[in-house]
Amino acid sequence: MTALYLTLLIPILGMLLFAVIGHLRHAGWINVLFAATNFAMSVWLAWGVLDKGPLLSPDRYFYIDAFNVYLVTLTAFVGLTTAIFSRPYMAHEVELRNLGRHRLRLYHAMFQGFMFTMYAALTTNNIGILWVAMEGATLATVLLVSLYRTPEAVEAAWKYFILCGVGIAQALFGTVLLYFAAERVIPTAEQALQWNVLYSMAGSLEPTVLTLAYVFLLVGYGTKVGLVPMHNWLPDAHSEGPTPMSAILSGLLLNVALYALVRLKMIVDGSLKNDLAGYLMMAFGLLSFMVAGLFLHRQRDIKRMFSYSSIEHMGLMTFAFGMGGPLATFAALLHMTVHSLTKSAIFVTVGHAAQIAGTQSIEKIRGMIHTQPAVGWGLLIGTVAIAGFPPFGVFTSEFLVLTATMKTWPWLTVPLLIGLAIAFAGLFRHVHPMVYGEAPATQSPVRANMFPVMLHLILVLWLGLAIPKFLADWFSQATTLIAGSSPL
Amino acid sequence: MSPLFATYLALASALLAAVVSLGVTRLPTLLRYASFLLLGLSAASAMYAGMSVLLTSTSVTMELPLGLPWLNWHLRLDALSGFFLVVIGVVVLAVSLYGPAYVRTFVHAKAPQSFTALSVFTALFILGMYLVVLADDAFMFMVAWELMSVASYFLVAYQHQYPANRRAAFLYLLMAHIAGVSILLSFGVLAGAGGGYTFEQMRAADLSVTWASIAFGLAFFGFGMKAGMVPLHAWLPEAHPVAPSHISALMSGVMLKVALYGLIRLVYDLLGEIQWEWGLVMLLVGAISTLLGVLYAMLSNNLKRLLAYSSIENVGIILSALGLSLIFIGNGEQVLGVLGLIAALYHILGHAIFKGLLFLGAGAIARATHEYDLNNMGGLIHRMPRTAVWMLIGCLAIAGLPPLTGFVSEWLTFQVALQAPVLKSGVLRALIPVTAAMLALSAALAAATFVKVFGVAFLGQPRTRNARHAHEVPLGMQLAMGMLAILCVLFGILPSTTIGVIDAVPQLLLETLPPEATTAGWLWLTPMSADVASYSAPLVALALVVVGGLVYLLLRVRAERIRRVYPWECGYGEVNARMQYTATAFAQPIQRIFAPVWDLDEEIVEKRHAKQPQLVESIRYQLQRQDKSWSRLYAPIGMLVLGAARRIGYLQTGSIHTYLAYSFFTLLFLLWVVT
Amino acid sequence: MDLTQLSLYEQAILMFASMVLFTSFAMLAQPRIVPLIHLFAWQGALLSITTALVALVSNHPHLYLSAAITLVLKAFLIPWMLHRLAVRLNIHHEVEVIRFPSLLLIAGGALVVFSYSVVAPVVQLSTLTTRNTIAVSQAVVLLGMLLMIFRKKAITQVIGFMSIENGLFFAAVVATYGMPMVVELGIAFDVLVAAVLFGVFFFQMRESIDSLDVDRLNRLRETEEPLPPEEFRR
Amino acid sequence: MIEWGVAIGQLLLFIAAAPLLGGWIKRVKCHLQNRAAPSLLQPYRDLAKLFRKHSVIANNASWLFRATPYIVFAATIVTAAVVPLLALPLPTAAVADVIVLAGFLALARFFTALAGMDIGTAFGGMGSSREMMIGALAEPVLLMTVFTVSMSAATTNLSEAVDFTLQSGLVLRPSFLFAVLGLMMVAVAETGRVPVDNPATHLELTMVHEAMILEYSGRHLALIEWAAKIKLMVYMALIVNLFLPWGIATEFSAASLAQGFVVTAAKLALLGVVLVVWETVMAKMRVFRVPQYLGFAFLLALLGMLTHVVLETGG
Repeated sequence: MTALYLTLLIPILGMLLFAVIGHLRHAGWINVLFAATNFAMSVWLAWGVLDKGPLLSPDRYFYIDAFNVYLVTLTAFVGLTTAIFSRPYMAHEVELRNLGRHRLRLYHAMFQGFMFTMYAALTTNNIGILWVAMEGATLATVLLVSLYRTPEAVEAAWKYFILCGVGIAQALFGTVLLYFAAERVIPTAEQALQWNVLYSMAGSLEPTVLTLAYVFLLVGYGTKVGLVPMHNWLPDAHSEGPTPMSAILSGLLLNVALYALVRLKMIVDGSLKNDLAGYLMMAFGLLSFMVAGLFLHRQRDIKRMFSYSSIEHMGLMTFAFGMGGPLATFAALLHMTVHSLTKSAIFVTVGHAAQIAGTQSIEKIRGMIHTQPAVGWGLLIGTVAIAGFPPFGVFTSEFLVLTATMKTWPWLTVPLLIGLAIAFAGLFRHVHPMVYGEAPATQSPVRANMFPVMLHLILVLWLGLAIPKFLADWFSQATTLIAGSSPL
Repeated sequence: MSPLFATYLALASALLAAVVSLGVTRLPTLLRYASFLLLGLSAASAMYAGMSVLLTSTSVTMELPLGLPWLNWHLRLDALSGFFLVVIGVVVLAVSLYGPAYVRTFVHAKAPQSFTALSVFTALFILGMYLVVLADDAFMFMVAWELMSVASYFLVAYQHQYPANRRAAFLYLLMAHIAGVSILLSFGVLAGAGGGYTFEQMRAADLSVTWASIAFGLAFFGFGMKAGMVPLHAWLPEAHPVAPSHISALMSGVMLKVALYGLIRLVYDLLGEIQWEWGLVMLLVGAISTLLGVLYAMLSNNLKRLLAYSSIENVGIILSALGLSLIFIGNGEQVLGVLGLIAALYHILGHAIFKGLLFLGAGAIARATHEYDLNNMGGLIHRMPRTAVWMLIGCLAIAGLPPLTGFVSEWLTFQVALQAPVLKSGVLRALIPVTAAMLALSAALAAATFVKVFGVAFLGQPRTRNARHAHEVPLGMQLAMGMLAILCVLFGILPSTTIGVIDAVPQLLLETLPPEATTAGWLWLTPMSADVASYSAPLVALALVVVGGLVYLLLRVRAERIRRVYPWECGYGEVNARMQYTATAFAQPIQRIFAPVWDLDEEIVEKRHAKQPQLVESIRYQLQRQDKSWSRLYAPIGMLVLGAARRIGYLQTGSIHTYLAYSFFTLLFLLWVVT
Repeated sequence: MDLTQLSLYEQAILMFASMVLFTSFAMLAQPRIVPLIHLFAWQGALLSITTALVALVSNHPHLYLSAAITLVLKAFLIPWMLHRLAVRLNIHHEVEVIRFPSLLLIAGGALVVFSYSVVAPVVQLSTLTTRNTIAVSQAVVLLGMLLMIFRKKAITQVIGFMSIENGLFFAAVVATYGMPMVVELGIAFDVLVAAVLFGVFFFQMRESIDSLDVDRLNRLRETEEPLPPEEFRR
Repeated sequence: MIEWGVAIGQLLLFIAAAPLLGGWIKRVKCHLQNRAAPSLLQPYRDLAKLFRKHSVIANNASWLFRATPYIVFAATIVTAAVVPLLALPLPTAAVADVIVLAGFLALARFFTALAGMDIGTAFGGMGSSREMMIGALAEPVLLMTVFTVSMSAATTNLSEAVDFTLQSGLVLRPSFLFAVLGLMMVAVAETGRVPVDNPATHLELTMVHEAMILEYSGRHLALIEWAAKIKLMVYMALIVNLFLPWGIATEFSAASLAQGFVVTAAKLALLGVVLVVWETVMAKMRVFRVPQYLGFAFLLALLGMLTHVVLETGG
């Protein structure tokens, strides 16, 4: 319990503290410190939950089970490594783009604020608060996206703000409808928004209302997941914001949005007793998967390209969750993990690469391996990993998704296969020249901190070779929670 | 030493080689030798393990605590994987002899590539191949398979300062990825039916013919793409030449075979009931690959590219043999099926050896002359005599000439094909001999091709300074080539003994032994029975040597010493290097006969004399050839994808109103759908 | 049901609800900035009155509180902020051209019908006297989106956004007599922060693209030709 | 044991008689073209003279150039050893069947072509290139024709195959008709006779075989020439004994051997005459007409095989 409250409190403290001292020279270190303690807390929390099983806070505002506790830990971990990376990176950015130090105050404060909103969204038991937290995540990051104040940055931020705001508003309408359906069967108004109550009562909720509600929720949270055709904000926001931001947006925010979607799908499924929700998710997932794959081919901005790859992978997860079934769900959970690890690692590397080349334009980045081998290899290996080559974990999850599809929807494997090939080609035809070949003289090495990258990639490698026991149990508990049974 | 221990030793030392190589930049010389020593060790133990299971025809299974939580890595060492372990081991052993001297050129290279990458990924590549043949569940198989692909991709991209190499690497990885996915799906079908990923469960599965055929189709596509069958071969002639030569030897000599291993394992072992239609498909594709492969090879002037194309040809031969075997099995002629399988296995072994030899030879030439283009070589037999001998043996073997190893498998294949009359279906009976004729044609063309290779590279006069100043390569490299060359001869002369070992494989897969292939003793090879066909390689070889020797001695008795003079030059000055036939010229008749096979762009530029236009001052002849699969198949697909990418761009108009409209109408659409 | 059987208060609720809907339409058609802001303020005011009436009818005391919050936030604070911004950014005299206003209004009408048809099954379930207004609230949401889609100025988009919020709040009130208080507060807080942020953005936009015309925000488009396909050529 | 003896004897006879056959063909040809004919033994004299002469080779000739004649000669003799000439059964036929025979012919061709390229003159390269082209097109035809026979005889062992034709008596096989025609055309191409090549000419642009061995002299040349004659005889013996084996000795009594000798000699002589007629009426064709020629042969062989499958074994 204390662990939970600490997990939520620390970032708030951090936010407030940084609002005052965020501009100091050592703020970066302090940020790392906060992230580290937070990670420790989350591990403690996870330990407790794994030990004693699901945990419902006395005031019933928080509910922790296997599904969200592992996301909390993942979030804390990626937050930590990103903080480690962002310290030297932002320092370099400050002198490179001569941002004022007060920007760093904003940056650090918002970093912590963002972490808070995500912890809140993950741990809350109240779908109303879930919505508030999701909206809060948007508000926390929108100023970071426009941190550089360039026209593009402002434009990206504005689109991010408006599109996500409108989208999330739909989600609120969905929530209202859900509440409307719930309060007719659940006596007290307070409980009518509590997930565990709703989940247990799901059977008696009114299907027609929930269908409507689900449509609004899907469009709403789907916007934040970045599902085509509500994805348009995503590449802009990812490519124009500071790289650590892109790393946590891609690695965490999308996960959290998908988490919300899955939580609500569980309720809707319980009520509808048919697979409508699943089918919708599969359709959106597949569409996003294919479209993003094609978009990869036409990119000129490296961060933009990788954000499209994020869309692609979120599409795959959505597809897998929609397909349901233990195997697919297990695969989707695993994919969540490996994707956020790999993708954040890639964004870290990309940040360094962009600093080395002094630009994000793909045509101008050349021969990274030559200029700075560590970064070059990092980018290459990261891309190999995200493209789904073993022995990296992404392969494992894609393997499971594909075989699960083969079992239940044999013919859908064809578009999946084509999509994988197209996306792969799109990714590599851009990464290849950036990594290989002769480097232009303009590129000069920077002080890169590749520790987070190596850490992430090693973890992903580990997951690809063998999923450790405790993690496996963890996943299987979560799978049992979502899909009823687990492949283990 | 138990086979199990030997296997682990092989894997461990390969892995260790990779680890050791990480530090290679610190102390290059030592670790270079160390890593190649470890590779040699792994090769030796792999061969030991393979031989021991082949001879005892037992099978060992093991599990590693890796993989999925509910599915450890299952390894299985049986006759089939044992055979392939031997095949891999032979070439790897040669490479580990060859490597230290060869890669020295890369250590101090100014080029951007890092020597560490080369040694690490070489070791991983080899490790991957071991694991593929040992895998006993789909997941581990795929992991090992892709490990092999990715490692070799890094090796292809190794000298990435050349755009051609980057292009090749990209193409290779892309096609490897597609192949991998399609194989994965084929396993998916089997797993779906068998209820699990282990090969045990897949064997147990009983598929409907339709699903089995789908699985076969997917696997054939995937493995075939990796094995380089036409028209899925585009990556091969790009990727194999640009890798360092010892890697090319591994890729062409072994990796393609590993792909064929996958095919054999899946079709003969996992897929259950064999349909003869599969065999027919395989036979036709194989025959076409054979012919086109050798024709493309004939017209290539880059030595390594030529060798790569000839690999396509040989894969075609192997596929044809497998196809025949499947056809006969599908028609209930188990025995003939076994013979076809043996022919295929024999060619797999043989091709691994002589293609490895030839690539190593090409590497030796490259090291001595820095040339890959045949037209820049010539007269090397004088500069590098021993390499010349080994290469000559390699050329003879790959041309399928008796009494070397290439001929044996060809002979067996023909013998099987000649049994066509036992089949019921008239179509097959008519078709098989025709494909046999195609094989014969390709064999003859292969001979022509390798006359071109040896003749242009080693004979005649040096065409460039580099060729003139070539030097014999160091001992290690010669040892490697010599070893393989001697094996070419041995396997050519002792087919019965070899088959006696190999037939543990059909015994495992089909529970049938070849009837009396080896009954007549080591001297005689009688596939069906003595009066149907027999071939005694030892005697033939003996006769050749004896007759030749006798004649030589007879003439030596009263022969004066030979006088050496200038060659006859028709009265124009001295014979110079530019007078001799070039590789292009040599291939020209064939090119004219089979012109439709290529996209040819031929032009003759005449420069007239300024004052008297009837005088031709100079004539330049230019020829661009590329195989048709590009313009017909690959370019269109690529354009299709890019066209789609161009159109899709209009989703991202940049106008926020449009974006809002998207989500607005999505919402309305969904609401309309659900109500 | 029949209007006549309802109590006067309930009739009043329906009346005000219809007026909220009307303000949305009016906003859709209002080309000038300051009147638009005023309309938005009116919508907020009407909303809070409706909420108060609902509280009265269904004696949910906590609704009074949310009514008060709405009044402060939507009717005074946010409109005042917007107005001040408009003045400081010196756009309060601007008039934006609306293409095909009549079509726009017709589309709005169609939306009302559509949303009615969509929520019809839901309405059947409800026993609340205010149930028919659910359709109205959804219509307000959709009209807000329509406004955002068709209007060019950043500030109008903000107003559209806010009116969507109004619609949502309205839905919460009429469908379920309001969400739990915590949620209400959270939402209100978000809305407030959003409004502040919008203000910040106006200045950022002004300094980066010196205009508040969102059509100028089109640098990040991808309609140009993709990179040449070097891999696929030989 | 005795059959091995007979085999050896037959082989020696083969080697010895080959030049005689060559002489016979030349003589008949001269008569046909009313020229003064050389004696039948002229080829022997030529060979003897060549063996006696110095052999002179180019400066840059490699060991391969000198080894080639021996290899070619040996390979050709191995082929000669497996073709039934006088008597059946022929034990050596079991050592190497007809596919091996083709293989050894290819081996000989391979080395000849290499030797042609060894010196690095234009002629050598030209000759090798053309020879390999012709060989590449001829070999499949050869194999297909013999496949046709061995499919009917269900064996690739030549002695067995001949025995089969002998046993089955006079059967009119359409496949055999096509096969024999195809084989004859191939024989003409492979042994470098008109219209594909002209052994008698040294006109640079037309020669193929002669171009390759242009640099040879003395004993090396002698060996190659002799090998060429043996090769011609191998083909002719193949044709006569595979398709009309009647008269060949089936047991090893002196009488039947003598009869076999006479009959075979007669058959070969007759075939020689046919060849001469063919060569006289045909004109040497351009190199790039040769593919059509061989293509036609291929067609015949294919027809032979198909007729066998379709008409003779029944569908």
